Amino acid sequence: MPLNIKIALAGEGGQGVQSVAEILTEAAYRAGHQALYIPNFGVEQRGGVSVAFVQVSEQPVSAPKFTTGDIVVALSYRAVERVKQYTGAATTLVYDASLEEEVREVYGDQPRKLAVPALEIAQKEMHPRVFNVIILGVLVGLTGFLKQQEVKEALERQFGHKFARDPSLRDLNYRALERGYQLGSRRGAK
Amino acid sequence: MARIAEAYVGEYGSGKSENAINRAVYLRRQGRAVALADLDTVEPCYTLRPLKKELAEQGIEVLGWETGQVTGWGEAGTVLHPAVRWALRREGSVIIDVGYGVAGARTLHLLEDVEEDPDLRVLAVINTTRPATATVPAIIDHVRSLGRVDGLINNTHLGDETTAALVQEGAGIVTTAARELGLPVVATAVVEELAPHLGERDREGNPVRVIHRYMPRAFW
Amino acid sequence: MALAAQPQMPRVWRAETKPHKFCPGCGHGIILKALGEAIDALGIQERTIFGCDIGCSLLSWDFFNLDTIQTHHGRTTPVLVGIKRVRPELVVVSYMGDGGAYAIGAQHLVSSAVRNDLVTIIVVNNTQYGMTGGQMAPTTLPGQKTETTPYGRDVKLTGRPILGPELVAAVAPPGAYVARGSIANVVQLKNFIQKGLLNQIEGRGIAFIEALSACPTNWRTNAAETWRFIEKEMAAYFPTGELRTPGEAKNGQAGEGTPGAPEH
Amino acid sequence: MALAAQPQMPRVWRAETKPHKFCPGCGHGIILKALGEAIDALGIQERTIFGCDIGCSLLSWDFFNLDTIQTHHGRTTPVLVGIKRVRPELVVVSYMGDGGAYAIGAQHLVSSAVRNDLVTIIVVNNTQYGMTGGQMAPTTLPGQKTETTPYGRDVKLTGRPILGPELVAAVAPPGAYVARGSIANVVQLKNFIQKGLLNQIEGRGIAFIEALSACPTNWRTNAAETWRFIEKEMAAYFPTGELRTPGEAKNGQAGEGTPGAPEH
Amino acid sequence: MAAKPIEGEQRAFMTGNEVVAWAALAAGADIMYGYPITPQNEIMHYWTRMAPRYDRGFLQTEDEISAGFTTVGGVLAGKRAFTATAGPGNVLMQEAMSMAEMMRLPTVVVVTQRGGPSTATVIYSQQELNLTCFGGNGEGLRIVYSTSSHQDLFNYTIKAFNTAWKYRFPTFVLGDGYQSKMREPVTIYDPATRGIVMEECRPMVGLPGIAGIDREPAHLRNTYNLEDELYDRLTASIKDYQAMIPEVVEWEACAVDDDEILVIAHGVVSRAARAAVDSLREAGIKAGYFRPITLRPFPEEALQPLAARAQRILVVESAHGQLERQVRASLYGLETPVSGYLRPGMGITPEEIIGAVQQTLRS
Amino acid sequence: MAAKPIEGEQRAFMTGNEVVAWAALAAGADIMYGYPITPQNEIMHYWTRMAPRYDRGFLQTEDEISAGFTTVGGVLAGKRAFTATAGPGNVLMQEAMSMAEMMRLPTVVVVTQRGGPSTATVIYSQQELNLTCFGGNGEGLRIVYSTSSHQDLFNYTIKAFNTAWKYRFPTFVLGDGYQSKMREPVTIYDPATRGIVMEECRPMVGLPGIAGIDREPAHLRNTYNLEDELYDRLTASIKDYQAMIPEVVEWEACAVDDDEILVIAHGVVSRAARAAVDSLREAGIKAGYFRPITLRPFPEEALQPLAARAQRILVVESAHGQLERQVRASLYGLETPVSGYLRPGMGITPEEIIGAVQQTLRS
Amino acid sequence: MSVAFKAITTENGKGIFHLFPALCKGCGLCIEKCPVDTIGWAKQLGAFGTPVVEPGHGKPCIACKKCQLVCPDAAIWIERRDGKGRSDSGRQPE
Amino acid sequence: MSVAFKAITTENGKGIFHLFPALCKGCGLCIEKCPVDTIGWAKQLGAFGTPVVEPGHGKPCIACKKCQLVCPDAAIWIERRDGKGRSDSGRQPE
Ligand SMILES: Cc1ncc(C[n+]2csc(CCOP(=O)(O)OP(=O)(O)O)c2C)c(N)n1
Ligand SMILES: Cc1ncc(C[n+]2csc(CCOP(=O)(O)OP(=O)(O)O)c2C)c(N)n1
Ligand code: SF4
Ligand code: SF4
Ligand code: SF4
Ligand code: SF4
Ligand code: SF4
Ligand code: SF4
Ligand SMILES: [Mg+2]
Ligand SMILES: [Mg+2]
Repeated sequence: MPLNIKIALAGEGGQGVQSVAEILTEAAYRAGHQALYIPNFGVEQRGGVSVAFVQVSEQPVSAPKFTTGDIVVALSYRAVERVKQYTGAATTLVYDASLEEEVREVYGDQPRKLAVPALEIAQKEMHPRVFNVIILGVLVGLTGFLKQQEVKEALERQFGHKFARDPSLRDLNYRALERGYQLGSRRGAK
Repeated sequence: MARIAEAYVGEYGSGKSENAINRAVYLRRQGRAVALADLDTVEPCYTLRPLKKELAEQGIEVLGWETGQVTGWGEAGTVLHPAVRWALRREGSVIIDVGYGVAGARTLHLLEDVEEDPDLRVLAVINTTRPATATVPAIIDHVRSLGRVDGLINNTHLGDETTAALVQEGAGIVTTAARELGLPVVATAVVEELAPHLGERDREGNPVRVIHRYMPRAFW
Repeated sequence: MALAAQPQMPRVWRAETKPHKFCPGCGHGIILKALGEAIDALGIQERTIFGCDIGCSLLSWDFFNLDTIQTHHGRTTPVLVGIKRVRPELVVVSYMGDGGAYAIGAQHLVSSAVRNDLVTIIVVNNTQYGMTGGQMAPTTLPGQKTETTPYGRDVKLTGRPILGPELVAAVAPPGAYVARGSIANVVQLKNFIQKGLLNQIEGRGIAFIEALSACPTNWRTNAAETWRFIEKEMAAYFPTGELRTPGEAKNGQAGEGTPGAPEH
Repeated sequence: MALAAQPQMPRVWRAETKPHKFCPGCGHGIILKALGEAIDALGIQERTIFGCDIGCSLLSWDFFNLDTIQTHHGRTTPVLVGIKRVRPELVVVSYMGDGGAYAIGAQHLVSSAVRNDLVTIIVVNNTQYGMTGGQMAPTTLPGQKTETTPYGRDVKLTGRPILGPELVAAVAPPGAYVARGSIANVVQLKNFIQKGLLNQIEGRGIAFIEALSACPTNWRTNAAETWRFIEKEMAAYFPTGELRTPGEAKNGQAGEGTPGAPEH
Repeated sequence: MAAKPIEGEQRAFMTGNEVVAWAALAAGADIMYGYPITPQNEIMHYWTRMAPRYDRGFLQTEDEISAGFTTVGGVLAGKRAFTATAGPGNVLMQEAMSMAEMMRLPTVVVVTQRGGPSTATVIYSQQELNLTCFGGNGEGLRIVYSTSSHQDLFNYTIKAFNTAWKYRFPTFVLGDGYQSKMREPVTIYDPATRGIVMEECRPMVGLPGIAGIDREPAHLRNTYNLEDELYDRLTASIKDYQAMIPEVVEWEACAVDDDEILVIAHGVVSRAARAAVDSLREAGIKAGYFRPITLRPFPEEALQPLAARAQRILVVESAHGQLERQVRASLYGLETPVSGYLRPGMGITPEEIIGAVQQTLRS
Repeated sequence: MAAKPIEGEQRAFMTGNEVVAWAALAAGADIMYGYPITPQNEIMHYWTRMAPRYDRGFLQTEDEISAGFTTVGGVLAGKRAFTATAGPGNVLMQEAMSMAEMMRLPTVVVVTQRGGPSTATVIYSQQELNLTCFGGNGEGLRIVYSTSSHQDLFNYTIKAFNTAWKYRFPTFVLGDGYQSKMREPVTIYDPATRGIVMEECRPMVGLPGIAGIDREPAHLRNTYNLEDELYDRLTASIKDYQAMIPEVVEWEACAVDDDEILVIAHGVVSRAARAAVDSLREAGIKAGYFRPITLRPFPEEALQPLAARAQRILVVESAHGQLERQVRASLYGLETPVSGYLRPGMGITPEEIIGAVQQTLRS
Repeated sequence: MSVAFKAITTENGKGIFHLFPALCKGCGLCIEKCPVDTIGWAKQLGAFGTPVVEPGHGKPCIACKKCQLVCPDAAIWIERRDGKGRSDSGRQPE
Repeated sequence: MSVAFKAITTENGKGIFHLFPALCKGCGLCIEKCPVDTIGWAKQLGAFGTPVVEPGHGKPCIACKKCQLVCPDAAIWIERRDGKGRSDSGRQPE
């Protein structure tokens, strides 16, 4: 089947949802795919849930937004509720493991789910800042259309100037990406 | 022939212009030299201007701009033609169409010599079908608000729907008001079609002036 | 006809369009004479753009031998600011009535003053809306009758006459030139306008000149009353003189530091 | 839960919509707390109408237990003036940002000041356009970087920070109340707002209060930098205090005669 | 309140602008907000003279933006408020009217069309049809009455207040400079004597009781966060608009039983069209006449069968095809050839229309 | 002048707003005037970052009225000036654009549509079609390009300057919030490398020589005294506009040889329409696709034969019938049934269009 | 210059009073401003059918040029009889 | 009142520090304004996933209420341990 994947990501303003979407799409574009990314932006962004729509395909992408995603990512309590409208029977729901309870409440027994302990890993093993890079890794692993190297290059383009100032950051980000990749590809391999 | 100098004042839409034009034409037909001055400073381009050519052809000197002459009548243009200011200094008779406005007859103040001119008469045109001048007290209030007024003209009409009875009824109201104001009713104005029904004088004994309608043409 | 006497019109006046179309005794003619003489004195005819508003100022659309643009009611300053930003070598003159300046165009006046735009603005204060037949303006005097204040301007309901130059002086930065002149003092008025043009030419900042003017037509005044209204009634509310001249420091205005947002 | 501790929100705050939608550390919350306390203190909840603009002020559209109308960018004052003219018993509060007040709505501000409209206007000065992501405002400090002044505000091209209260004070008639407060002095700010409401209630005239506020989101500041920016950088340009209190005479303003046009 | 401005009925002779001022008084309008502009000025001049006598309000604003938004404030406060404007003023009025359209506010605006675009002329045109029907960034959820005579101006100014307050869409009375300045007889009346009950004006803010204690606060907004929220809001309004159409739509037709050519015109031009059709009939030419009175909603259901029956349609207007575009869109599906006699900013006489009809029949 | 912003061609991945800023730079735009509004903000943000490097100007004005009139000033002075706006800002922009329409000024405005009416949403819609095509008190003598992709945004922003300066009608690039905010690949280029010659910008004021001595002064006005003067002025402009149409009008069509149902959409929705038509064809349903690129002038001559051949027409738009009304008016005389899939302010996906087509064929 | 205006020239006191009847609108502003009240209405009519002005109605002209200064229509030019009048700015006779 | 907020209550120095985690957005404005620097970040997360604040990081609280005053979210209520804290305006506990 030709590649045609739709991903919706949602989280609180500071969780880096839009960065993940941007890095993912740009990497896909550079890898030769058709790619389109659009953030949702409302008036009440202040305090609102931030949503990103990513589409990667072999064909030119037709509409900027979609009604049902192949993968839907919820990274906060409110995001769980917010992304329900993009979740269909065939959708894989990815969420932080800390949200297990809310997910059960809102989605009941949604067949396709992937809980990722990203928050815990970030806080305990790495740094709260790389929470979203772990999620990025999960998506790369889960979808399988990008090579890790391609994503690393995308990270370089995005954060290179910061890595240059503090090389330990590069290592931290690469580790986060790797951890996420493993969490995602384990499931993606199913 | 004695020089005639008359200024027509009154409410917006009372028929000042129509009476002024007819008076000018009447005097012109008597062989007088007549100047008709457009003193409407508030909304001038809808009054005499479109008729200027036609009146000029009758030999009436219309003092006032033609709409096409001043850019800015794009924006209403209250621009006063200098000749209007000096209308009273002209040779021959002068008829002045005083526009409406808060100043009422005070607009006359724009005319040089207005205080000194011995011949000038300021005539208030009253149409009793207009709500603000429909009753005797209303007319009295209105005329007093105008400032200087030397006489009234009963111009009661309803356009195409005017009847002789309506004009006569108006004559009664205007004449009563005039009596209280201590002013003469100079005339009752009536359109030519109805003139035969009134004759020389209205039922109050006021002289009748026959009006030919010029104004509607101002629009088409 | 070598030495026959000719009118002493400013050289920049366009004789072909004279006599102009303003009413007899209208102050616009006097102000435009002062402006013309100032342009002559500075020798800037070749690079001056004249902009006029909607209001009686529009009657000056063919007044000068200057490239002229007649704009919308209250919008002359933005049009000229637009020109000035791309052609800084030009001298732009924004000419308008008190309605255009202080009512519908007040946001442009305030903003050009704040930006210190290099324009010379001349506002003709005739205490009402001349062109539309004499309605209330922000400058109408208390108790003055106009078509929309038929019983006299009621200060309680509609406020008191706006002080335009004072307004501009309150927000314009150093470098601004702000003055109020009057057709009752033409020499001073011309001087103010000339200084205002110079302020622009020398790149110091905005120049704003209000000119007390006459509208005998809507005031219904004869010559003697016209002068009295300007010199007595109007002068009581609108003091003439220079409010801001470049170089002078401004109260409550901090120094020229550039703190900016904190850097990280 | 009889005596459990509850937040000391002003009574007029609508608890159901709290936490409100403003960013962490946003000054709007502090100003609306001061406003709420002033309304509580005056006991006018039943007759107060709150109007908010487009800009971050719109996030207060469901903030109070007050009838509230969220209007267009810069248009809150006209809407409330429209209400006040037909329902003078109501107390109307016009709440907006510096962009709404001093840029797109400047003509309304100037005109309401001139008319001495009975409204209480509160302008939140956060030195930029918060809601649209941090562009330059008329209040942006010299050298301050914003999205539309990426290299810092260049005073030469875009002017210096506007002094709003000074502008209003220059044109408002006697009876006006004009002040500038700051979230760095909440007690004073509340006091100014309360006096501003009282000025309207007592029918003396317009009340205009500018409040220096914080926008940590667009300033990209942490708490310490936020306070420093308000208390140091902003305070250097925007002096706090009362500029006009009713009763005080105004310079250059003639007496209350009603000369009007000459009578004959 | 002070005495009634009009007792019973009265036949009167006046200009169109005065008619509007009297109609607003008779309708019980509480306040006029406005900014001077020709050719509507005398509406304001008359209103300012009469309002104090009848305890009505007036506010001259700083521009038409403010005139629009203060009018919005007046109706929010539960008062019958209106404004009047023209040309460039009508352009500026659209910002407030788009807010009224979104929030369903019963504003009333009298438009006296002048030449366009830009300043153009202060005299006359029918060029503000697009602007008045569809101005702003919305979907034209408005009611627009196009008047052709002083009697219309009086009747529809009163009706505009009722339609606005009943259905809660911004309502416009579309006149023109000729009607404003013309003088003709009109019957002015107290609506009550004709059995017209003025719609009650309920306030939207400043309601009785303490908000949040005695009642929910009125929290009114025009801003939405998500596409769906807006869509739901608009869908509800569009549904209301559609439901209102049969009750509000108005038109006039004559000589349409056997007509070979149907002349369509609105506003003051419809008078000339009517006269032309009468003359043509006398001359044995089978002409018919149709005049939409509501331009929004447009009387398409009424027009369709008449248009289908005719062999030709001639749209006559003092604009470059603004009515014609509306006619074509409304009649889509028919094959009757449509042509236009289009004279932007020019008055149109019966003789011209007769000529245009003859020309059309010849072609 | 400083170095060229783009040398040759370059493939890039960016947001639509950045594309517009790059296109304006590449077109040699001299200055942007504007007032912030979502969703066009980043056009300004990018422009302000890049302009100083290439010696271009920027002025943030006090409101959109001023943005429009300063843009008018810029073009009068002979400079390639533009502005960008949306929603309520577009409403306010109309006053200056009506002056440009009257005086034939080559202003360029980029519109990034958001929800309407009023503030509505800052996100997306196609509800500013009426406003952009016919806003103001004039006759819609404007050129409006509706873009559907980043490549379009780049191409038509450049083209807008050329069309404006060549034909001297105000020109608009009509995008939307989705296009503004989404990222997709685009080829940006120096127009010269594609053989595109930028139209010369001649000043209308500030001409060389002393006015009245070396040459006649430029005395420019938009005010006329008489109906006839205005009529003559407009007639000349309308004639120029008509003459320009064949040179300017643009559209796109596919699968229209044997289509039973013709899907018409513009802007970003046309992408979904195109995808839907492809899928429908694969499923054996004979669907065709038509996209007007110029909404003013509307490609009616191109559309008519295609529409006549089809059995059904479905107009798809994120507005309540603004395109549909234009389609109906343009196709008047045909009998092909037209229906609309109208979703004001909502994005539209290919799946929805497929559903709507099937629904239409079923009905 | 392609336009020329005819003057009515009157010598009075210290001044040579040139009045251009094609320009004078008879507004009277100059009459009110003359310090010696020498200006009054002339018999001659100007371009708009209004009387024009002339010196000689009061004390002799002192050539102060006030009248020239306030005339909105540039209808007056005062030359000093001592010949200093040519120093004005503006158009010179040709 | 239909809405109630949970408090985290800490006694410190002269004050009883009530913090409402559903309201605190972790902006830190209060921390900077405390004259005795007693306020600091708590481990607990608030409604928005940010840390909330608590007293006890510096000198003892002097119950000056500065923190309550500047909190944009009304997330702090300071009671004086001497019982004078109930005199605040605003909502009383119910
Ligand atoms: C948008 C708009 N609103 C209103 C008008 C009508 N109008 C034309 S001139 C004018 C007022 C002129 O007054 P002012 O600016 O004081 O100039 P003056 O005529 O007194 O010199 C008005 C209201 C207009 N042309 N455009
Ligand atoms: C007519 C119009 N122009 C522009 C905008 C876009 N806009 C929304 S809010 C805003 C600026 C807000 O700044 P400010 O008024 O200072 O309030 P803040 O958000 O800073 O509190 C702008 C430009 C709009 N909504 N309407
Ligand atoms: S109306 Fe007044 S301002 Fe206008 S030209 Fe006449 S005198 Fe001058
Ligand atoms: S953007 Fe700034 S002003 Fe707006 S809510 Fe956030 S902090 Fe407050
Ligand atoms: S120059 Fe002076 S003295 Fe002579 S006429 Fe003129 S004003 Fe009078
Ligand atoms: S001031 Fe000029 S126009 Fe007026 S009367 Fe004197 S000379 Fe004539
Ligand atoms: S009350 Fe005062 S001392 Fe106590 S925590 Fe708050 S700010 Fe610090
Ligand atoms: S000021 Fe309020 S919201 Fe901010 S950290 Fe302190 S308690 Fe929390
Ligand atoms: Mg004026
Ligand atoms: Mg701000």
